[in-house]
Amino acid sequence: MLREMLKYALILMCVTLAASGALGFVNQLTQPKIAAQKQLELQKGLSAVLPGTADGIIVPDEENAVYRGYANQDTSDFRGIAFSSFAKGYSSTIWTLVGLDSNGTVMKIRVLGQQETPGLGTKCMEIRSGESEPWWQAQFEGKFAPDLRVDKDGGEIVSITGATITSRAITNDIAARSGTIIEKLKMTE
Amino acid sequence: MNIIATALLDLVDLIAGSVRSRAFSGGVHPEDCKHYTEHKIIEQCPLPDYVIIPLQQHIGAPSECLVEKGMSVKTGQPLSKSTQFVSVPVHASISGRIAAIEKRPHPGGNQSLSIVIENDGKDEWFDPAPDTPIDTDNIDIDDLKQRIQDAGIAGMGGASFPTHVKLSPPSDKPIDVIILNGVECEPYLTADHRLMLEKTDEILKGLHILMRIVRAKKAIIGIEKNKADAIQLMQKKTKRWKKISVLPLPVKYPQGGEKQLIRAALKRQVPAGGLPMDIGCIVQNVATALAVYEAVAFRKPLIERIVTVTGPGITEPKNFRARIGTPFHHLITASGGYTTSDVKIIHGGPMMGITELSDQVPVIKGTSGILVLDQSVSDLSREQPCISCARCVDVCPMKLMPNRIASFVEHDRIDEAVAYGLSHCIECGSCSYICPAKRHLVHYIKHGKALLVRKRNSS
Amino acid sequence: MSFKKDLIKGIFQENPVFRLMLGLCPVLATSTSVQNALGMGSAVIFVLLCSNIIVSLVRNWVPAKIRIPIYISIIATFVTIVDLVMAGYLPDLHKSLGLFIPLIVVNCIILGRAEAFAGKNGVFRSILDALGMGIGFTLALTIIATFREILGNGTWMGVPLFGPSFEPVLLMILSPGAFITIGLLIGLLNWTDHARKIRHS
Amino acid sequence: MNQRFISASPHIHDNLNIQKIMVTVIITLIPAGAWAIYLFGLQVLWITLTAIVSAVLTEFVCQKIMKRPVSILDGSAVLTGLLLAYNLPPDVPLWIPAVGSLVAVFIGKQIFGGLGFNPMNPALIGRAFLMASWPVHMTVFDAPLRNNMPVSGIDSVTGATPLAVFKHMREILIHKSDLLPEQVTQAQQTMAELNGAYMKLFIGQVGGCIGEVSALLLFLGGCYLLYHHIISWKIPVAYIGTVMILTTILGENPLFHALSGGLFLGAIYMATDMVTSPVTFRGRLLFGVGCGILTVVIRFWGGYPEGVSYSILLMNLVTPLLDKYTRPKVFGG
Repeated sequence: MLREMLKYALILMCVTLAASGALGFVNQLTQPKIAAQKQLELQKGLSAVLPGTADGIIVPDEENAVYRGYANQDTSDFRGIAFSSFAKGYSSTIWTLVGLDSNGTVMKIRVLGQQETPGLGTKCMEIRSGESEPWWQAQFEGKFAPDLRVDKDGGEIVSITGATITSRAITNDIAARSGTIIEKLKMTE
Repeated sequence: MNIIATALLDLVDLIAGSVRSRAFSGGVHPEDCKHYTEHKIIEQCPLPDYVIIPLQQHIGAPSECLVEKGMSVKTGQPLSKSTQFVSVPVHASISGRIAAIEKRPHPGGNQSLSIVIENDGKDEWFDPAPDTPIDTDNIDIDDLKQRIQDAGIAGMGGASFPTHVKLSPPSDKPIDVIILNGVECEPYLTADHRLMLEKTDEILKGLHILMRIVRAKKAIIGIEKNKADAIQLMQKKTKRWKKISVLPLPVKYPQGGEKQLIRAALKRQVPAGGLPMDIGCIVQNVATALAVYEAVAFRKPLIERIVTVTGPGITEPKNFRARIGTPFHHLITASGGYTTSDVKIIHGGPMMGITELSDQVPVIKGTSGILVLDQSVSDLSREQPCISCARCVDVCPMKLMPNRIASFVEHDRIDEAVAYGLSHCIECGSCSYICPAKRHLVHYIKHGKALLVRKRNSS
Repeated sequence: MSFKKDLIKGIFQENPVFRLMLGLCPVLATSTSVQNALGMGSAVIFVLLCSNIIVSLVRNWVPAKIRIPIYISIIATFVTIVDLVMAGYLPDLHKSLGLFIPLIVVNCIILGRAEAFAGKNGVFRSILDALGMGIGFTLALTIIATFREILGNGTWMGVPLFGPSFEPVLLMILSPGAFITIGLLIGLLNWTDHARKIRHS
Repeated sequence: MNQRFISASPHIHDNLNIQKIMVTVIITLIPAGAWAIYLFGLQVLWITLTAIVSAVLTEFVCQKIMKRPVSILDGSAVLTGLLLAYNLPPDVPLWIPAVGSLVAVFIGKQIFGGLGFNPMNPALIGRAFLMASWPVHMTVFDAPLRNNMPVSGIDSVTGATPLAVFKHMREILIHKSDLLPEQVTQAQQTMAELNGAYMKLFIGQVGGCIGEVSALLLFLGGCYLLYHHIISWKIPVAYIGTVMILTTILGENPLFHALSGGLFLGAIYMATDMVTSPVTFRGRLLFGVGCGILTVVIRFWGGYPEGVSYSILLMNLVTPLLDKYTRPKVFGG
């Protein structure tokens, strides 16, 4: 009885060992690639929401959980900050990168990840033919971030027809987060 | 939660129940079509050339044949004797020679052993009736019951249950009320109606005998309101009897159903699967009361009854006093024959009656009418799928769900059909009548009952 | 006992989706577009193939009492490999399939085949079985995805089929659309089968 | 030739049949449609006709393909088309009723075996399909109204039915503290106006789906059906009653809720659909109560402003259970 149990344990151990060995190997191979992909995606998003930093650099400010963007390598020409917003949408958490200039005005936003209702909520990423940017995200440009509201709440952001929840979620989350970030940065500076 | 909901719903039922009139719940209102014959006085039907008397005309054990082919018999002579309690004998309804004892078509369907008597035209009586009625008050109760059984009396409303059995409840079930059924809720039929008008006194005397037998404290005569003349007459004649009351009932089918009538008359419910005697009453048809009176007071066996011959397929609809065993075609000829060649012949009323393949079948003790329909009334439309409109559930006087039971039977799921109350169905036909999809619900249910019997027998 | 039958049965008469009703969860989730369907299909084919091979190789050393945990470990390993490789080299596909790749582990088709076939047969037949089942799964997924993508998005393999005035049937992209499509397809198959049987008899 | 007819008893039948039921229901629905034509214009007529023609055609084609007897004359397909059209906004493009009827009859009914076998109300299946597929067409009410909008708050918001406005205002009032005081005052005013608009709601001078606007005409139609025993009172009374009681408990105006959002159309014409509603006395009461509860839940806490169609669809699914557990006690049992 005991012998048999030991035998089973041993066999299972061998199998799991072999499996973990194989996984470790594959992980070794793919890890850098995956990390690079993630970095690339973030980088793309960051340079999109912080225009003017394309040739400059973006420095993570870990203390405030934001990125600072500069136009030049020597970090003298401060352009703005970028931060991630995670809004609770209709059916998913929506990850948006937001770029703010030093006055707290939105430069650009980019929705990077969402699993909203196809055809409704996903319209927040829709790029109309002949345009280069998602039309819905474009309307955030140049507006003072903490005051952002969708039209149904008396604001200026036109909500997506049939997807008020998605629109409101993104808008409110950006407004709320930018408020605290602006407060914080004023204190630190 | 569940308990509260059930309690609330029961309360609703209760309120609805107390508001409800003297009627059972459900039921249908078919056109009564009684105008064909309701004012026609009962005529004596001329005696036929031969009569066919099935040995089995009642519910219960068959009776034992006493005669042989070739024998001569007289009117009223017993042709069989009952060897068991739940059984009644049959009697010769004319005098003549026994031409055959063989299987003949029975109006209830199938073939049945029958005695065929050729008429000798004399109509000689085996035991001629006394000129004056016998004083029944002096006859002892057991003797009365024996006379009723010997006279071959079985319920004449259609079910044909031996009357003496109904009158012998076990001692732990005392009977306090007798309900006399003069409802006649089947459309077209007027036999009981005419009888109540023309034989009022005899019926009441019969009722008196019945009450004496079971020691009933009171009697109620239930009559549907569409027979206003009968109600008036009965009320007039019973005025001096405190024990007997006449109860006019709303016109609704099946008001004459035993359990429905009891509900309307007494507000008592016969327990499911039980008998009226369980709640202290028995129901007898008016024609049975008359037969009882004649059997006791004139020693006259049950050899004739009132038959309504009616319907759009009959040239001259009539109410007949006809001998048992008279072939249908004889009665139909006596009513002027068919109006058309394509007809549907029905034994009984249009709601519960059985279609006959041939007009050679005889009148039996339970034949209240012969209905002949022509094409205009014969409904032969196609069955459509059930749309669960709930009409059958609403009208079912037994509060069953005919749609479900029928569909269970259709799919051979007899156990579920039984769980839904298959055996409680009284086959009144209200569900099939009302069904907008023209589904043959009662037919399925009857079929299901047959399947159930077969299943129980085989197991 | 023909090898051809081992391969073909998974595609038609024992199609895992339409006939065995296995793996319906990933079918619902990943049949929104033909690309997703093909991606999911290839991932399943890979995992199924590898797990069938390994299981049929080790089948004689695996004690019956602990075969399920061993099969699961084998399958999970390959699923994780697919997940990692896809994340590294096909990031876009990984993004849209992301959540469903790890779920392949519990996809009944794979454990089902290991249990019903690979655990009892040799390597070569197991390979054929895995290929047949995998192709059958992919085929079913692609057929469903074709309906859903064309109706629900107006595209096929990402190529717009109708003009801009086409208004896609959103429901088809949502999960009810998958239920309706699968139901109708299975109904259609059963119906034609039934009709054929009636014709034969 | 002499013929003998043979059939099982009973030998006489009520002269009501399926076709007559359907035709009666259709006729009683016509006034509400006529009112919608007067209110929104002639396109309402085209939408209705499209829906009916599409439903009948689909039924015909399905029955031909499935080799069933063709029963388009029984009127059930016409009724499905009509009810579907009555559940559409008055300004949808004509392909919407066409597709909706196709889905309603094909997926909602014929797939399951045709009339009598569908588990859910076909017209509502069609509507749910359209609602999920083209929510923008189905939720935007842009049709101009004859005599214009009666309530000021309503025309300030695009494409709104009274209930949609109600839902929005209610949200504002719930989140009072986050909002500007003038917004709140305005919302309160609009609410008051909504609650005072009984007559307009009752007669039907508001925006909404084609068939739902005039509670009065639907009510009259329902009375006719009740009088002729085509429908029974249990479901509509339990349904509307439950909605009124619950809204009262929730502190809202019960009359406003009873008169708006197609409740009359749903309670009188769709919840009473014979095939998909229970047959027992208690079953029908419970069905109505269930519809009422679900409607209120959806209206107050759900994603849609109204809730009649989804509540009926959900309750359709429990109909077999309701029938099973509310079986009447056998007479004497």
